[in-house]
Formats: sequence, C-alpha cells, structure tokens
Amino acid sequence: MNMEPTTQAIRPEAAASAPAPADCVIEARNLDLTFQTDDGPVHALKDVSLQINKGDFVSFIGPSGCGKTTFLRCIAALETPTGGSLSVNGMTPDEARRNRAYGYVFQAAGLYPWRTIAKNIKLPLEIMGYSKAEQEKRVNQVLELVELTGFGGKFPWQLSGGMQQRASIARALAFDADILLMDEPFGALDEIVRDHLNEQLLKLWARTNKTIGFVTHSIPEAVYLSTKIVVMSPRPGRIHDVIDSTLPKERPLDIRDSPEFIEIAHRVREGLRAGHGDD
Amino acid sequence: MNMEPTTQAIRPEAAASAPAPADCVIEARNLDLTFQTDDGPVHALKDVSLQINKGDFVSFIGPSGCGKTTFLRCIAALETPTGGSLSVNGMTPDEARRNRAYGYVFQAAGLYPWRTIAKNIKLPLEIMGYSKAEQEKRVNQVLELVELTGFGGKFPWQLSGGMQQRASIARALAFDADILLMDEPFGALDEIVRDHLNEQLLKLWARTNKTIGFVTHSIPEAVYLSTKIVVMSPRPGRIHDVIDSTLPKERPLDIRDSPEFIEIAHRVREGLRAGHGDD
Amino acid sequence: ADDVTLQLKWVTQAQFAGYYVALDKGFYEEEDLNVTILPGGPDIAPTQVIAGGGADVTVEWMPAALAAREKGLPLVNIAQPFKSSGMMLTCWKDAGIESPEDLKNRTLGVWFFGNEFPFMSWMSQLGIGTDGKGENSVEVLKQGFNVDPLLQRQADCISTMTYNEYWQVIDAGVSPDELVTFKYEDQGVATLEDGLYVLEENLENPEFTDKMERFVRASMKGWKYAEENPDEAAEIVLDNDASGAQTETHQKRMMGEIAKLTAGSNGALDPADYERTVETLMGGGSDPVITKQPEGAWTHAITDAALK
Amino acid sequence: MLMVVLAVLVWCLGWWLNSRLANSPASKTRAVQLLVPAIFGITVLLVWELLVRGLEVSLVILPAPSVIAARFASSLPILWDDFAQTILKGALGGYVIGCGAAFLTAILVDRSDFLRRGLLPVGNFVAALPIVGTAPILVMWFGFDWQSKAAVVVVMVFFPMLVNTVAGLRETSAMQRDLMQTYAASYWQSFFKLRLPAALPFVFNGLKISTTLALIGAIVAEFFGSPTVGMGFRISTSVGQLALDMVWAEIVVAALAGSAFYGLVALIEKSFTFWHPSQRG
Amino acid sequence: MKSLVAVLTVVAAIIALWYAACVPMNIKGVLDQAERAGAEVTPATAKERRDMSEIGLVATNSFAISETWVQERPRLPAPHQVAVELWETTVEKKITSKRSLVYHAQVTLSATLLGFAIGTGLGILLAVGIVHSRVMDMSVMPWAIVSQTIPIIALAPMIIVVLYSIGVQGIIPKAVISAYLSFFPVVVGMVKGLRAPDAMQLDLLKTYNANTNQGFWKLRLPSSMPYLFASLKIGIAASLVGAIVGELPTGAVAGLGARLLAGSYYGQTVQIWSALFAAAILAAALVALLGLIEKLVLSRMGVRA
Ligand SMILES: Nc1ncnc2c1ncn2[C@@H]1O[C@H](COP(=O)(O)OP(=O)(O)OP(=O)(O)O)[C@@H](O)[C@H]1O
Ligand SMILES: Nc1ncnc2c1ncn2[C@@H]1O[C@H](COP(=O)(O)OP(=O)(O)OP(=O)(O)O)[C@@H](O)[C@H]1O
Ligand SMILES: Cc1ncc(C[n+]2csc(CCO)c2C)c(N)n1
Ligand SMILES: [Mg+2]
Ligand SMILES: [Mg+2]
Repeated sequence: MNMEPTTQAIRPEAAASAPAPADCVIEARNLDLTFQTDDGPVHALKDVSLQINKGDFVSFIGPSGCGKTTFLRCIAALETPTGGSLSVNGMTPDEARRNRAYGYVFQAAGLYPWRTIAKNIKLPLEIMGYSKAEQEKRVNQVLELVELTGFGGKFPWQLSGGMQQRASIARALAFDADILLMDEPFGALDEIVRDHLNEQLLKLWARTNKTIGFVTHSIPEAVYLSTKIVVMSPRPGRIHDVIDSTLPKERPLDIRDSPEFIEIAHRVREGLRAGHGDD
Repeated sequence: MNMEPTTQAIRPEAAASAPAPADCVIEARNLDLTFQTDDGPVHALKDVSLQINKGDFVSFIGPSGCGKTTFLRCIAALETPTGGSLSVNGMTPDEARRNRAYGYVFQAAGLYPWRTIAKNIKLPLEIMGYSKAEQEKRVNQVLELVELTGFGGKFPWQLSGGMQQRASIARALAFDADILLMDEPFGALDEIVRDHLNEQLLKLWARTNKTIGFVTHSIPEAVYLSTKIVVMSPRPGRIHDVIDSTLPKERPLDIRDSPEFIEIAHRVREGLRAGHGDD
Repeated sequence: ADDVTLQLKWVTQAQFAGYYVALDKGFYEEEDLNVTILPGGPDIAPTQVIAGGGADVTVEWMPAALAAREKGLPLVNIAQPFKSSGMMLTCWKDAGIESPEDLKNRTLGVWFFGNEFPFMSWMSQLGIGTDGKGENSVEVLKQGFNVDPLLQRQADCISTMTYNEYWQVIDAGVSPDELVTFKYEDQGVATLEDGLYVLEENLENPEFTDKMERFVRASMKGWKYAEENPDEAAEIVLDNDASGAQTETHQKRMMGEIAKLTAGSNGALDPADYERTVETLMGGGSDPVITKQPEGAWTHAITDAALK
Repeated sequence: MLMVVLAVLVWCLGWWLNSRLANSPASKTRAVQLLVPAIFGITVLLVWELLVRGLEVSLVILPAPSVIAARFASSLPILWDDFAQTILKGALGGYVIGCGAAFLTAILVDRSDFLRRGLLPVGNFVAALPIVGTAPILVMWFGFDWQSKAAVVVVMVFFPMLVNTVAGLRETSAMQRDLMQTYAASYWQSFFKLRLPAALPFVFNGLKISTTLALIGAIVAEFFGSPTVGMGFRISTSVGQLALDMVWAEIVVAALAGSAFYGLVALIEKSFTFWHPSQRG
Repeated sequence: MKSLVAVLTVVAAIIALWYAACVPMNIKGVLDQAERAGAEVTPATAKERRDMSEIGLVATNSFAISETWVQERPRLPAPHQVAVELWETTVEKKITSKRSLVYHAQVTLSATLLGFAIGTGLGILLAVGIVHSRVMDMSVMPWAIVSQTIPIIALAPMIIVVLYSIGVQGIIPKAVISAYLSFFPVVVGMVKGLRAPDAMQLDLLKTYNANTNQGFWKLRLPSSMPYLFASLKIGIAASLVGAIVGELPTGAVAGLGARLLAGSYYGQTVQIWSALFAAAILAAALVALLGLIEKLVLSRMGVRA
C-alpha cells in the first residue's frame, strides 16, 4: 500500500494508444500532469510530445522546477500523467516497469549503506530472482564496465562520491534493461570527476547501444553527451526546443573547445535564457 | 572552550616572518599542514607559497581533497599550519582574525533560520559591538549592495537559494574587512542562478575594491571571475600552477564564448587533468 | 505552643482516631501543644522517619520497634493505648483449613515491611517453615495493599486486621460462614500493636519529656472520647482524610472494632503484655526476630506523670 | 569535622585530576575515557564515605559505601536469587515478549496507513499511563510470581518500542522506495531488503530505551505483591527492617544489571548498524 | 480528518475488545456472587470453579454474561463504569471536594510542575556544563546514564525520609522525585541540541572573533530549541510519573497517586481505572500544551516547526 503512493494502473485510453513506429522506444503524446497540492494544483507538465528512438541519448535540460524529473518519472511509471498518452516499448509505462524494461539512476547514488558495493549491485538481481552464479557473474561484469573491479567488498561510505555514482550506474546496468533513465546522476560531483564519468558513460553507451534518457543542469554536459537535447521551460513545464546534435558519435573530451560544440551550447543557453525568469 | 577547537596562538617563528611588500595582503611561504587522524597523518598542504596583493581576485581550483578549503581556513586562522609561515595584513592570521580583518563566506549560505535576513546580517555587528544605529545603517547599505533591499524582514527559508547566498555575502560585507574569503559559495546553486551571481559578484568587487580569495570547482567560474587562478593538485596538496588572467576587468557574461576565455579555460583544464589522479 | 510531630503507621483511618479527635477537639491545644500528624503509607517506615528526625513520636508495632532497637536504633515505648492485638489470619473454609496445623503446604499472604515479625514468630513456634511448599512448610506471598489475593484465590489465607481488612473481605460479598479466622490473641502469640515510641536520647531532655507527658495525656483523652463517641470520632477521621477514599460505614465500623482493642488500656504499658511480646518474638526455633532480651525498651515515666 | 574537610579536599583533588586528564592530549584514548568517569565515581564514593562518617549520619538513613560493600559481599547468594527472580525472569521475560510483540505489531501497523493513523495517537496515550497504577492491576490478574512482573514490563516497553519501530520503518527516503518500484519489488522483498535494515537504528533505539524501563518495571511491580524473593521484595522488606545496607546493595545490583543490559544492547547495535553514520563516528 | 476517523475506529475497536474481555475476566466473581444469591451455577462451588478456564465457565453459565459489565468490584471494569466514575468524580463533584478527581489532579499537577521546573532547570544547567567543559562531559555523562537504571521507587521512600529529616515536607519531596525522573531526558536532549550547530556555524562565529558567551546566546541556545522541546515533552510525562510515585509513600494523602493507592487498598478497581485515565489524560494534556508552546516559540523564532 505504502510502497505505491503515486502509481496506479494507467488509464485505459493511454494504454490503447496507437503503437509507435518500429524503432520508437518511448513515445509521449500531449502529455499533461497536474499535481494536487495543499496550495492548489501545480501544473508540472503541459502538452508534452516527444519520440525517443532506439539507441538515442536524449538529454533534458531546463531551469529548476520545469518538470524534467517529473517527465522521467512518468516514463518510469513512478508518476501517472493526468492527460495525454505515453508508451514505453509499446506498452504502458506500468507494464514496462513490471517487465523491468528500464534501469533508473537517481541524482544521489542512493546505495544502501548496509550493503557492500557488490551486494548493492546484486540487489535488483536478487529481487528479480537471478541464480547465485548468474548474480556473481553479472556483478563482476558491470563492476568492470564501470571500472570498479576490486571494490566490490567495500561499503559505499568507504568510496568517493564519484565511485559511488559509478556503482549506482552499475546497479542499473546489472539486469537486462534496454532503457537507462538517469536523473542528474552527476549533479553532486565536481567538474573533473564529472568530465571523467561523462567520457565513460559515452563509451558505455556506444558499447551497449542502450537508449538513455538523461536529466542535467549543465549545458556542456548535455551537449557533450547527447544525440538529442530537449530544452524545457517552466510554469507549466513545456518543451521549449528539441535540438538534434550535429556532433559525431566519437567525442573526445576536447571536442568541447570546438566551434560546433560552442555553437550548440550557445543555442541551448539561448533557449534556456528565453524560458528562464528571475531566480 | 569548545568554540575554538583548532586554533591556538600561531607559533612564534611564523609571527616573526619578514614583512611582505607594501601592497601584499596575504603571503604564504612554504606552508605545510598535516592532520593527525585515526587512520594516520593526512598531508593536506605541502610547501605552499603564494602572494596575494591588494585588490586581487584569486580563485583556487583543484580536485576534491586537494586542500583548497584547508588553505583558505589557514588564512582565516581556523586551522593552524604545521610548518612554514603565513601572514595576513602583515600580522599572524590569528591576530588578523582578532582584528576582524576578513569576512568568510561558506559553501552553504548558513544563515540562522531563527533570524530574519536583516538580523542575520546584524549578527557580526552585534558581536563586534556596533551601535544600534550603525547596525541599521550598515544592514541597509549591504542589502542594497547585494540587491536584496526590501527582503530584510524575511526569514531565510522564505528566500530562494540564490538570494540566501547573496544574503550570506552581505553578512560578510557588513563589517569593514578588506579581505573576503569565499569557499565554494555558489557550489549548491544551479547554473543559471550561478551565472547571475557571478556577474553581481564581479560588480561588487569592482565597486568595493576588496581582496577576494575564492574556492571553486567550476572552470568557467574561476576563469570568468579571477585576476589570478591557483590550480592545486592533491596528495599532498600543492600548488600546481598559478595563472594570471589576461581578461579585461570589464567582463560581460558572453566573454565566456571568446577565444581568450577558452584559451585560459583550456590551460586550467590541462593543469587540473595533470594533477588529477583517478578519483 | 510547643511543636510536636506525630508519625502514624498507616494512612488516615479510625485506627488512629484518638489522635485526630485530640487534635480536632482542641485537647492538644489545651495542653499548649501544636501537633502535626503525618499519615503513613505502604513504603514509609515510621522507625526510619523518627531516626531521621522527621518526627518526635511515632505510632509503631512493638515487634518492629524492638527489631529496630536491636539494629541500633534505641526506640522506647512511652505509652500503649492498644491493649490487645487486632491481627489475624483469614482463610477460605472450603480450602479445608480448620486448625493452624492445616496451614502446612498452603499459600499464605503476609505483610512485610516490618510487619512480618509476628507471623514469623508464630510459624516458628508451630515449627512450620516459611520457605516454600512442602510437608512441613508454607508458601509465603508478600501481600500487597489489599485483600485481592484471597478474593482471587491466589492465596488460601491472608493477613487481616479485625478492624479493617476482614471487613473488606466481607464487603466484597463474602459471608463470614465461608471464612475461618485465626486471631493471634487466641493463638497466644499476640504482640503489642500501635504503641507510642520516641528516641531514647530525647528522654534525657526534660523539656521533651514534659512535652511528651502533655502529648500522651491529651492523646489518651482523645482515645477515651473516641471510645465513647465512636460515630463522631469516625466523622472526625473522615474530615481529616485528604484522599477522600474512606467511606463512612467502613470508618464507623472500624471505630467500633478499634474501641474493643483500646478498651482495657489507660495508656500505660502493662509489663506483662510486654513480657509476653518479647517471649513470643524470642521464642521459637532457628530464626527469632530478636535474639536477646531488650533493655530499657519501655518506660512508665511519661505515663506516670501524664495520668496521675 | 576533620572528615568533612577531608571530603572537600578529596573532591577538589578528584576534580583537579580529571581536569588534567580531560584536557590532556591523551583525552581521546580509550583508557582515559574510562579512567575519567571512574575517578569521578571513586571521588563521589569517597566523599560519601567521609561525609557519612564525619557528620555521623545514622546507619538507618544512609549507610556508608564501605558498609554497603561489606553487605554486598556477604549476601551474594541472596542477591543472586533476587537477581535471577527479578531480572532474569521478570525483566528479561517481559522485555522479550514486549519488544517482540511491539515489533510484529509495528509491521502490521506500518502496512496500513489507516491503522498507523489510528493506533499511534492511542498508543501515545496509553504510553502515558503511569505504570505504578497498572502494576497492582496486573498483579491481581497474573498472580504473585514473575509472570505479573513480566506483564508490567510488557506494558511498559510495548509502546516505546512500537513507536520507534514504526518511525524506523518509515525512515526510508522516497528515492529508496522508488528504486524498489523500478525493480517491481514485492512488499516483502522491499521489507527485508530495504525497510528493515533502514529501520534498525530506530529499532535499537527502542530496544535501548526499553532496557531501563524493563528493569524499573520489574522491580516496581514487586512492591505490589511478590513471592518472598526478588529485588523489589528485598528492597521494600529491608527498608521496613531498617536494613538500609541491604537496600543499597540491591540498588547496586540494579545499577550494575541495568548498565550491563544497556551496554549489551548497545554492543549488539554496533554490530548490526555499523553502517549508520552515528556508529561510524 | 482522515486521522480522526482512524483514531475513532481504533478506539471503537478497543472498546469492543474491552467489553469482550470483561466477560472472562469477571465471570468467576459474578458466579461466586450468583452462587451466594442462590442461583443455579455450574459447577456449583467456588472451589471447583477455581481451576476451570474462564472461557469454559462463560460457556456453561451464559446467563451471567450481562452481569460481568455491572459488577461492583470487577477484576476488569467495563468502559462505561470507568466513564461514569470519571464523570461523577470530575463534573458532579465540587472541585474543592476531596472526592473530586479535579482536586486530586490539581495536587499532582502542582508537584509535577514544580518537579518539572526543577528537573528542567537542573537538566539545562548540566547540559550547559557538559557542552562547555570536557571534564564534566567525560565524568558526569556516564553516571547520568547509570542513575536512570536505579529504580526510583526504591529511592522514593528514602528521599522522603531524608528530606523529612532536614525539615522539608509537603510538595517538595514529591517534586524532587519528579525532578529526578525528568532531568535526564532534558540533559540528553539539551546536550544534543547545544551540540547541534555544525562546525561551519561555529567557524562562522570564530571568524567574527565571538567569545564563548556570545556563541552560547546567539548560536547554541537558539539551535537547541527544537531538541529542548522534544525532550521537554518526554520530561513532563516522566515528571508526572515521578509525582505519582512520590505520592505513594508520603502517606498517600492526596493526589492521583493517592487515589490509585486508596483504590487499590480498598479493592475499588473502578476508582483505580478512573485515576489511571485521569493521569493519562493529564499527561496527554501537558504534552499537548508543550506542543502548543513549541509551535508558538518556534514560529516566533522563525523556525518552522
Ligand atoms: N509530488 C509532487 N507533488 C506536488 N508537486 C510536485 C511534486 N513533484 C514535483 N512537483 C512540482 O512539479 C514541478 C516540476 O517538478 P520537477 O521535480 O519535475 O522539476 P525538475 O525540472 O526536475 O527540477 P529540478 O531541476 O529542481 O530537479 C515543480 O514545480 C515541483 O514543485
Ligand atoms: N579536520 C580534518 N581532519 C583530518 N583531515 C582533514 C580535515 N580537514 C580536511 N582533511 C583532509 O585534508 C585534505 C584536504 O581537504 P580540503 O577540505 O582542504 O579539500 P578541498 O580541496 O577543499 O576539497 P573539496 O573540493 O572536496 O572541498 C583532504 O584529504 C581531507 O580529507
Ligand atoms: C503493604 C502493607 N504493608 C503493611 C501493612 C500492615 N499494616 C500497617 S498499619 C495496619 C493496620 C491496618 O490497616 C496494617 C495492617 C499493610 N496493610 N499493607
Ligand atoms: Mg529534478
Ligand atoms: Mg572544500
């Protein structure tokens, strides 16, 4: 009861929406979400339509409170839209959740302090009923993927923030989900560590060919990582601009000093400034 | 008793160090600091030498744990070096502290929630024994300076994060200190608010001609603000590079897209990368 | 007026009517005394209060007083308004108890807190052990404040006073026919109750003895008045009961029973009663309450002067 | 008079010694952290001894520590029997039943928002009942032996434990719960893997509070009826017999047992919640 | 609103259970009475019934069930009996009457408040000492914890006798006991509260070169307020228990403790229960009052409660 405060079965008409094109993984049509709060309704998402294709790396950027998190949570079926339709892998988001279609990475690493890194990564595997041997294998696999081999026996608090965040990504990668949803995963880290993780994330994405939804506040981060940048504006949360990146798939870190990069970054900043009031 | 756990009178030889040149406000020579912890000694600062002149805006940048905060705290006499010499305004740091030579701004605004903004700004004035009328006058002055006129009667939690941080800067400006020490003051704010505050901080610096020591993790922030950028490297904390900015004093926000800016940023990034091991 | 503080052994009830009557009727005032009566309670040891100087004189049972004396607290009996003992053991008849011999192998409720001495003496005189059930032993429970252990049949017998707990059993709806009682008086093991005791060292002070003479005189006047006017005495007690828990019927009945116990005493201690008490306490087996003949545990000096 | 002066001197000496120790660089070592309270305790005992002797306080008011120690040493068998009756049977029995029942109830309550809203205020109200009042009732219901003492303990520890456990089970952050949702975890999976471990610090807090309550409850209940053994029985009987040394010997046992009990639970807590910031130092 | 419904439901369920529990609890007493009154009871004698299960007795003597809720001296009084007693002793009696629970509650309340004041004052002083002096922290704190493992009721009569012996009587001895119970939560909470300011906040004052005194008044004290109130709420409930415990040996003269004891002494279970409820209501009211004061103080301080 307590576990599911916000999610109910999605409304029938949403479930019945027309199937998306073959390689379209996530499709939102005229999505609307209003929170009922004590201070009256908050219109968090208004008329949001978006298609995300298989293998896309989509960043969501926008001022605080514009609904980035809310949109990601709708996809993850952690929030139920109050209007419009949303499909994930051709199912309702809730069906997708039950099918364990995605891994979700939160802003803070959110590792359980009473479990070692390895046991933290095992958590979803235990819940999903993987065999002991399989668990062991996958943990080693993803630990290597995020370059944490040898740290499996440590407790989270014995690791730096950056390593914790990598472990939490490993946790989301450990099971076979095609979609990775990340809500400001590097927000709490310092710039240098962040650069490093960005590089690694790109490599990982290239290797695994997952579809990634990524929320960030940082313009360079969004530009550096994405194939598609969604700029949002607040009150009520709308999509202000969708920018398809012209950068090549191969991106060394110093691509950020290239004119193309600066050009895209500039466009994003303009979009942000247009949507942003005073703080 | 408990209030001053770390500061003892500075050692005599440090106090007796040769006076610095006329416009040199802060001078460190071969500064060393080792913390004794349960896990053995931590060498936080090693052989740090630096001169800061009157009116300088000096940024400290470097990976987490490289000793930026520790160095700033040494200047503020919140930490006692274990070797080398350090003088502030030609005095020992502790004498300078007793003379209230500097204002210190912490990463979080750290306003007292039980005091209004105005009363928060009055706090140092009360402690330093200013008259009621003088307190009133100065509060209004600095509130205007940070563009918070009219918000004096509000409580901190009624203000946005950016406004809180401005109030905490106002608090450090309220009394006559020539030096302003700021430890990642904007670390917790989002990029757009941060841009705005950076702009205002530059204006304020130009108007008051204070000497500012500024710790940050953000390369653009450091480049945008400083006349001098100190790049540090960890284990043990050393100064890796000192970069004198070639940017003009007048800096609109879009100076950040200029080639000069990108050039300096590049140099800082290279310095950082060189000093940065694995996290 | 001279101040006198009197510590009672128990809560305000008709058991102490004489003192309340003397206070209420101004007998103390007539003797130029300003008397404060401190009620007792389940955890107050009157002997300890007087040892600490919290009272000048206290109402106490002689076994407890003599035991305290052996412990090095020299209490002296200066007056004895109660002639006979009101203590008894009350048993269910249907438990098959007819004589003290039948007590063996039963569960008995006993008061502790210094009130266990008469019972212990009695049992050791009967040669019955008190350390658990068995052929020649009884199981003893530390009885609480009330008669529940009997009513709930957690014990076969409990300690009662003729003037108090016995009637509570009756009030609970039990008819006297269902009960068997063993009075300590009848068993020949009665010990003196409710005497007035002071510290020996104080008796060397003439001012104090003078105060006590006047106190005893007024108190006995109160007792005699209470015996003659039991209903009025009960009312006075009720007026002084700050807890508001006592009922009129119960106190009037208690006063009637108390009068039977005070009858026959003019306030002076009868040395024969004293001898019998000491004999009871010292007599019997391995674990006597007092081990040696007490010296100077009582005096007639006060009563002689007060009652002439 | 000499003794009184001496007592003042001893006090000053003890305090001076402790000041030196506490402000010395060694003050963070384990030895000093044990030594300082020990010196304080010994100082208090010495001052007590000297004052009692110097002011000639009557034995029946306050015995000197040396007298209490002598009595303690000579009455070990009695003290042990009382300890077994009151602590091992009454307090421990009630503690296990009470805390166990509260824990299970907490799980039940936590499953239903309705129950939690309804039961917790009522629980807080019941927890405010002064147990001195419930003790005679429970003795009437459960008899004179340790069962009634255990019942009193159950009543005393149940609600503090319940409130703590319920609070603990709600301690998880929204993010942690969301994480479980993204795994489509079942109720019991998220209970055992998330909520229970997260609740442990609170559970142990409840367990620690309950230790002293259990002890006090078991002893107090014996004042309202008991067999002729037990710490509460001995204390009340000994006061009546003016054997104050015995009373204090029992109080020493109570303090020792209570501290040991508390310490034990704290130790177990450390090994179970080593990961919690408060335990990491 | 939702909470109110939930609470009422739970209360209703408890009352229903309570009524049900009265039946087996009181059946033996009812049957004994019925037997004496000459009614047909199975089994016929009290002795036979003694070892039978209550449920069995209820089954064989179902006629007696309604009697179990109206007994004069029940083992477990029915809710309405307690309610009626509470009503009669509060509303229908003059407040000055010794039979009025309001009178007794007020006696206990005054001792509680005095003890609470002493305990809180002492607790705060100790906490200030502990926070500012390492010696006190290291030597006093462990013993403060040990002090709470001492059963107060064992000490209560002795405290009273010792205070008698130096001529202190009346409300003070009770207040001392109640202070003994309430000082501890205040010390613990206040130490926590005074230490609540983090290193940064303390450093801030240091950059102003503030002295210890200024640090206390401007930082430590205000930031300890939420902790103080949390522990005051525990403290006042403990105080009440202390005052009641203190009333038992002082001759059970007046007060809720005296009522409890007198009720117990005369087997008046209804009276015990109503005194118990009165005490719990008093405790709840005191805690609620403190909650109200907390809200007021904290909101005046600008701290959202
Ligand atoms: N559970 C909720 N109940 C009520 N309002 C909510 C809830 N969650 C979010 N909101 C509101 O909805 C709006 C969008 O919130 P959301 O968290 O999606 O913003 P965001 O873009 O992620 O912001 P940030 O960058 O600060 O994380 C905000 O105004 C927020 O206050
Ligand atoms: N009080 C202390 N005791 C022991 N070690 C300390 C203490 N303060 C800092 N250190 C250690 O000294 C080193 C330098 O710390 P410092 O806080 O100065 O780093 P920093 O550059 O400010 O890092 P960040 O960017 O994370 O704030 C770190 O390794 C840190 O763990
Ligand atoms: C716990 C408890 N202890 C002792 C007594 C004994 N007592 C003291 S005075 C007195 C006279 C009659 O009321 C009696 C019997 C008791 N009743 N309850
Ligand atoms: Mg968000
Ligand atoms: Mg730092």
